[in-house]
Amino acid sequence: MADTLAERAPLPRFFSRGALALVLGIYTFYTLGPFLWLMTMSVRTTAEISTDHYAFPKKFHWEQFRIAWIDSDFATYFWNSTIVVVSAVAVVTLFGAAAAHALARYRFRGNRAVYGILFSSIIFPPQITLISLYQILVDYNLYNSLLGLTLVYVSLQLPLTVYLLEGFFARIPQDLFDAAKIDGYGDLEIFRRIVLPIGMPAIATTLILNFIQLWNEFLFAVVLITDPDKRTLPVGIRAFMGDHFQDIGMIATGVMISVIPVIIVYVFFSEKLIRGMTAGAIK
Amino acid sequence: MRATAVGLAAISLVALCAGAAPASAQATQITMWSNWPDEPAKKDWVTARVKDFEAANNKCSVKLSFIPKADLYTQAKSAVRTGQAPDIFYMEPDQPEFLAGGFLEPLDGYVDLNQYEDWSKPAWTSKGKVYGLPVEAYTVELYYNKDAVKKVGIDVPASFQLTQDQFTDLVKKGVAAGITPVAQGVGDRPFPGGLLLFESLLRKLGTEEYGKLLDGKLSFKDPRVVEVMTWMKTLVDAGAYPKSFSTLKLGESHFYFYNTPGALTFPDPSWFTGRAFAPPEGGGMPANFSLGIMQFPAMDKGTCPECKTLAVAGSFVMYAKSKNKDCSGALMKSMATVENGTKWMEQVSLQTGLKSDPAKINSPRKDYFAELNARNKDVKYFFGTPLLYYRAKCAETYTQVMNNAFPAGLLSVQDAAEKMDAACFKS
Amino acid sequence: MAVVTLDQITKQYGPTGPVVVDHVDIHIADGEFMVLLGPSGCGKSTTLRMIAGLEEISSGKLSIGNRVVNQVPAKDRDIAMVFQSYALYPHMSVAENLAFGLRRRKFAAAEVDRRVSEAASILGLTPLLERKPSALSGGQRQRVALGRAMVREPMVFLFDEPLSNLDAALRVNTRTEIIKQHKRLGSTMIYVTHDQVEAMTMGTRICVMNAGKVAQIGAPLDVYWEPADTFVARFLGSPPMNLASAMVASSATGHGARSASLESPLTRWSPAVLGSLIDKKITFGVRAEDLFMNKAALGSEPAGLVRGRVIAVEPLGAETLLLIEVEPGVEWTARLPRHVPVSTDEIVELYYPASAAFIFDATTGRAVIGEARRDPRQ
Amino acid sequence: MTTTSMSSDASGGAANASSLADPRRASWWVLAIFLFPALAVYVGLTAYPAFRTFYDSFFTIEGLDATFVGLDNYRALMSDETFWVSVRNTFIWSFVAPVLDVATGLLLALALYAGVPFARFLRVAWFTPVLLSYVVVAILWTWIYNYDWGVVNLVLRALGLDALVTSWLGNPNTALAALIVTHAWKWAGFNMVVCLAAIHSLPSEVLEASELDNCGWGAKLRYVIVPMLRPTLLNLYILAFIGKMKIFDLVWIMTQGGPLWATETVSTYVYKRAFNWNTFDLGYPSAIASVWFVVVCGAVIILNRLLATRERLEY
Repeated sequence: MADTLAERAPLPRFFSRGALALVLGIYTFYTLGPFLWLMTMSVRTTAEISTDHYAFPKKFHWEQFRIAWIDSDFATYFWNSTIVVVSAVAVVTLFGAAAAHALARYRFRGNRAVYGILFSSIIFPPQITLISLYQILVDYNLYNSLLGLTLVYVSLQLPLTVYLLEGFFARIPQDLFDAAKIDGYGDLEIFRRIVLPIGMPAIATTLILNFIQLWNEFLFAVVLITDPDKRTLPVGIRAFMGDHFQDIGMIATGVMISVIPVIIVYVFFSEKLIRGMTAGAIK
Repeated sequence: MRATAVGLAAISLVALCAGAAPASAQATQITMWSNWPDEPAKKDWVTARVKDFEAANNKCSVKLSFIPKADLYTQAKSAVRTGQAPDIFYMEPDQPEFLAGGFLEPLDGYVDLNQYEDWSKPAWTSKGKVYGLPVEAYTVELYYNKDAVKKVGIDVPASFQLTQDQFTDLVKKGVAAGITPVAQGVGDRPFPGGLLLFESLLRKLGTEEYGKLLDGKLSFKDPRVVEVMTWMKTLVDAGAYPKSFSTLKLGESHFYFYNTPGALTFPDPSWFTGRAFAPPEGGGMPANFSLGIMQFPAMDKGTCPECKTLAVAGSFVMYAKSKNKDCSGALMKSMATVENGTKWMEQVSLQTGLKSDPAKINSPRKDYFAELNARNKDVKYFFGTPLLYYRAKCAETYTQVMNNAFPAGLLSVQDAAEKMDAACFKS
Repeated sequence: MAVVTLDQITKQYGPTGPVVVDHVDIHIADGEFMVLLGPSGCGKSTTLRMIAGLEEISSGKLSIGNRVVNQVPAKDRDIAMVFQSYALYPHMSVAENLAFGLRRRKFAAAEVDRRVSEAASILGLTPLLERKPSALSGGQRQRVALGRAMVREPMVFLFDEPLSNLDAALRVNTRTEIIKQHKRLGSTMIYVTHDQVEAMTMGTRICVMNAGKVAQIGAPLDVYWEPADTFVARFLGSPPMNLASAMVASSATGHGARSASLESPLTRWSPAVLGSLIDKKITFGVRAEDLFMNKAALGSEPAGLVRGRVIAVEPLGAETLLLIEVEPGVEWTARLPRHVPVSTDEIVELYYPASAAFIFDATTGRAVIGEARRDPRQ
Repeated sequence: MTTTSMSSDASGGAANASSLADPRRASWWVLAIFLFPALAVYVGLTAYPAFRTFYDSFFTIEGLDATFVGLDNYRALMSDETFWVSVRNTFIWSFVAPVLDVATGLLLALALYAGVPFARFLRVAWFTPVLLSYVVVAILWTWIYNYDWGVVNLVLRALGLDALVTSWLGNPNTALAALIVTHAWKWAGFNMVVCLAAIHSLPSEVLEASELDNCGWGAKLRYVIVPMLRPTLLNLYILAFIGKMKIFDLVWIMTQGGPLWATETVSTYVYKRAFNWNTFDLGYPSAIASVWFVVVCGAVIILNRLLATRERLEY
């Protein structure tokens, strides 16, 4: 192990090896510690936690997960989150990729203006468009509906998606498009058969980033959804946290339930995420 | 040109999607939002009222949702502007903007106002009309741990009211014994940090002058006010509050008081019971806890030692643009009865703005009720809390300064008074 | 198989923008291998892209196989193109890359397979069919690109600098491969390059382009021996043709060119042609391989002379390059036999056969036409 | 003879002309197919609400009544002390926090690239905080900063540093720093992944060459790695910068801008004025948002001037 360190390291001698291991160990504890702590709390009752916040669970109260899942409608929240986030991510990726392709590939008057406009909306503080958005959704009868929330999510993530994908698509050599054109493919087919497959690393990256961000989105979800049956997970957790009660154990359980899917997505796709970024999605 | 076309097309697309969404709201269904999703006693009371109403009235059905207060306010604020707010929703009098904005329907024509306690009407009265159904009411009380107070060597007199010096003594003895004298936290609430100071100001100034203070007609640099604040500052500096004061949440401060690490006193509105009487395994008060209620300390040369704050909290209001005012009114009317007031007292162990019949109250918390009633005998009520009077910048300053920075020991008396005057003092 | 005709083809970006291809006329015969040669930015690639249908034609008429194709989309022009970057689809295997263009054209699966395997075996790609382009070497990618064009069996092949990303050895091999395929297929091929060696070795004819215009079209050696102007003269040949300005003078022995450092009889031009040039300034040129140290080497031929200061002697083994400064700022290069007994800063005189001299109009740079230049080595 | 339109306008030219023209051009309907969905979403759900916000900023809105007040809101803003405090805090966030985020991310990426053992595990471990929502992060870190049993104070007490024990979120001197640390905790992993990706795409010869030059890691970082990663680092910095200029969730859940406005940011102030101010006035918060939009745009444009390179991708 020490050998690999010395051999592969183009950048050794940061510190002595021991010091490096210590620093990295501490940092790992720093990032992972709170999370592990949360995990222990999720299987302990609030009373147990209160006596000692840091003890290892003596008895694993797995039933807390069952209680949270069933009694507190986590199943519903979870399902709602899944529907909204998955469809929003799918739509924003498709719309964003199409726009990014057009902006990266075609010359037309106003190209940079359109790009600038789309990108600049990344800057706008969301708190203040909230009311207007609300009114618009009400006007179109999309208020308090998962469809409305999905559309809003699409609009939220669109700028970042276009930004990342445009940067990647612009690096695909023009010759590929010329070749496909000579091979007889039309603009839409080129998009589907050339741009999307080649852009996969970058698209995977945006998929993952969008998923993580939307899965955790709170502000719009709380304002645009009032029906308890339509709550998404973050709002569900907030409701769960309650107004007066600080049931730490159950909160930790609920939090774990909401975090697990994201962790799974990451563990499965982290290679893709890195590869996408290496291929130039973000540079 | 093209941009316009795109815009129009965008809107039509969105409209197209909208067409697919199912139209909601049946003719006879009304919607109602309530707070208290996690306070079973109150939730049960509301649910039972709605069930009773539906059983007695087959023309109206009610879609009832329980939503945490902060979220409910955020949603209601957006919803009222667009005509989409629920027909009936939860509101407290410290959100005067709904009334001022004209979003609330006067209830005079719908409910029997004789079923209200006389003191609860003004909280919702504006220009001669009553706008709210005051379900929940409370007094501000000073809860204490009888055993712990005795242990540090303080004898609570028969009047259950300490003098200013005695209270100072209690603080000092508590600190010396390593027990926090006053359990209080402002981590998630804009008001608890001001309770002790403002209750003291009330007893010092009396209802009239105190009212002026809250109306911004009396300066915080008034010598009487400065005197109380200076006393308060000595308590703060002596270590009256927990070190974690600024971040301690309301729920946590409960736990702090009657569980770990424990404290001598706990100033809290009487809806204290909502959490304290929950089962101990859910964070409630241990069964053997020696809970007592005393009066806030009497101020030296205080005008009104017997004064006390009484306020209306959780209420229900009707949306001015409700499309089903008949059903909504009928529901409100069915809720506003003496019988329901009594049930509230019985189930929630808390005051109500509705009239109630004390004789019929059959509460499992009889002892507690007896003590609460005893402390509210022969008192002179002042109606309303600071946040009921303060708005906008002034409310924000109260939250930051009087609720937090001053009791946390971050500001001198002079600075605190100046900041309050700058934001609240008129002329 | 097709004839390709460019009739006054012009490319201009925007109504007032730069003209990158300026009224180009090229007629490419059926089965011909036409090389478009020129420095970068001369418009050769743009011309090719217009033929391919990848670039709008601003004006002029383009026909392929006697059909005017200005309005015909690229896919319907029956052409195939090999790109400088190969343009292989990175997400597809070699086989899929080869088949991609055919699939679109709705060929039967069996036919697609047949063509793909045939092309693969011709080009030695059979063992690589399942690989992705990223797993191939540069030369292999080149062959896939070529194969992709071949399976289409188009009327016209277009090549856009296909060898410039290969190393020298591979370039020679692939060059041969392309020539071989041209012979085998007999298709019309249009090949863009800036490399004169490729142009000389591959082309049936060469079209030298300069600044958006055709400078000269002709068989490779014709262009070499009879450059139409100073640009072609310098662009073809390595080292480029030596040029210097001189005056035409008449003397007792006939007409000659003369300047401070050179003196040459002009034997290839009729007196009538030269008469009008007397006492006028011309550009005088001699190729490097025509310069000699020793006058005796020229035998009985009338010889010209040039004088200059030695700047550098570069022995290359088989030969030696001698750089001299004939006038301030004007350098000539001589390609000499191995041993050159001179040293730097020495003043030397070099000789050349008078028949090897070129003269060009001093202002337009156009060659003054004379009797055909006889290849001295024949 | 002009056979085809010379127009550079995308919509010019007949439909069939488009397919034979420059492949970098497309007919209007192709562009429309690609751009319309995104633009529709943008116009309907971003531009229109944003425009409405700007429009609202010239009004005072009480309930349903809007009164035109011209530039009054903007004038009031200039003398609004809380606003300026929030601007100061936000600028501290925006300029300090991204440096912290990006520097940490870079160092972590270097450690992984240098081939520390368990790199795969560490990469996932260090990225975990990115996956947590602000609600969760806020809950966790409020517990961590807890005065009585929070781990920070427990450690300090264990080390005998009782003098340093404080209510981290309750003390105006430490609250902002505490939030920035929390935020860096959440985002360092993200920056690490991006930096790692960028380092992997650097030509390894350069790193090896610098190894031969025998320069220390500090020098190498300074003269080789950072300059070569400059575009990536700048891009990350700008993304982080924009994020911080809008910072809201974490602050709102953890401190609501307190104590004494020590952690108030422009976004929390906007939200507070819009939803927590006991008024229905949207005009004033809209004015803040509009001003801030301009400020952020300006800052981003200035920062963006710093990166212009965009090399092509090689296969």
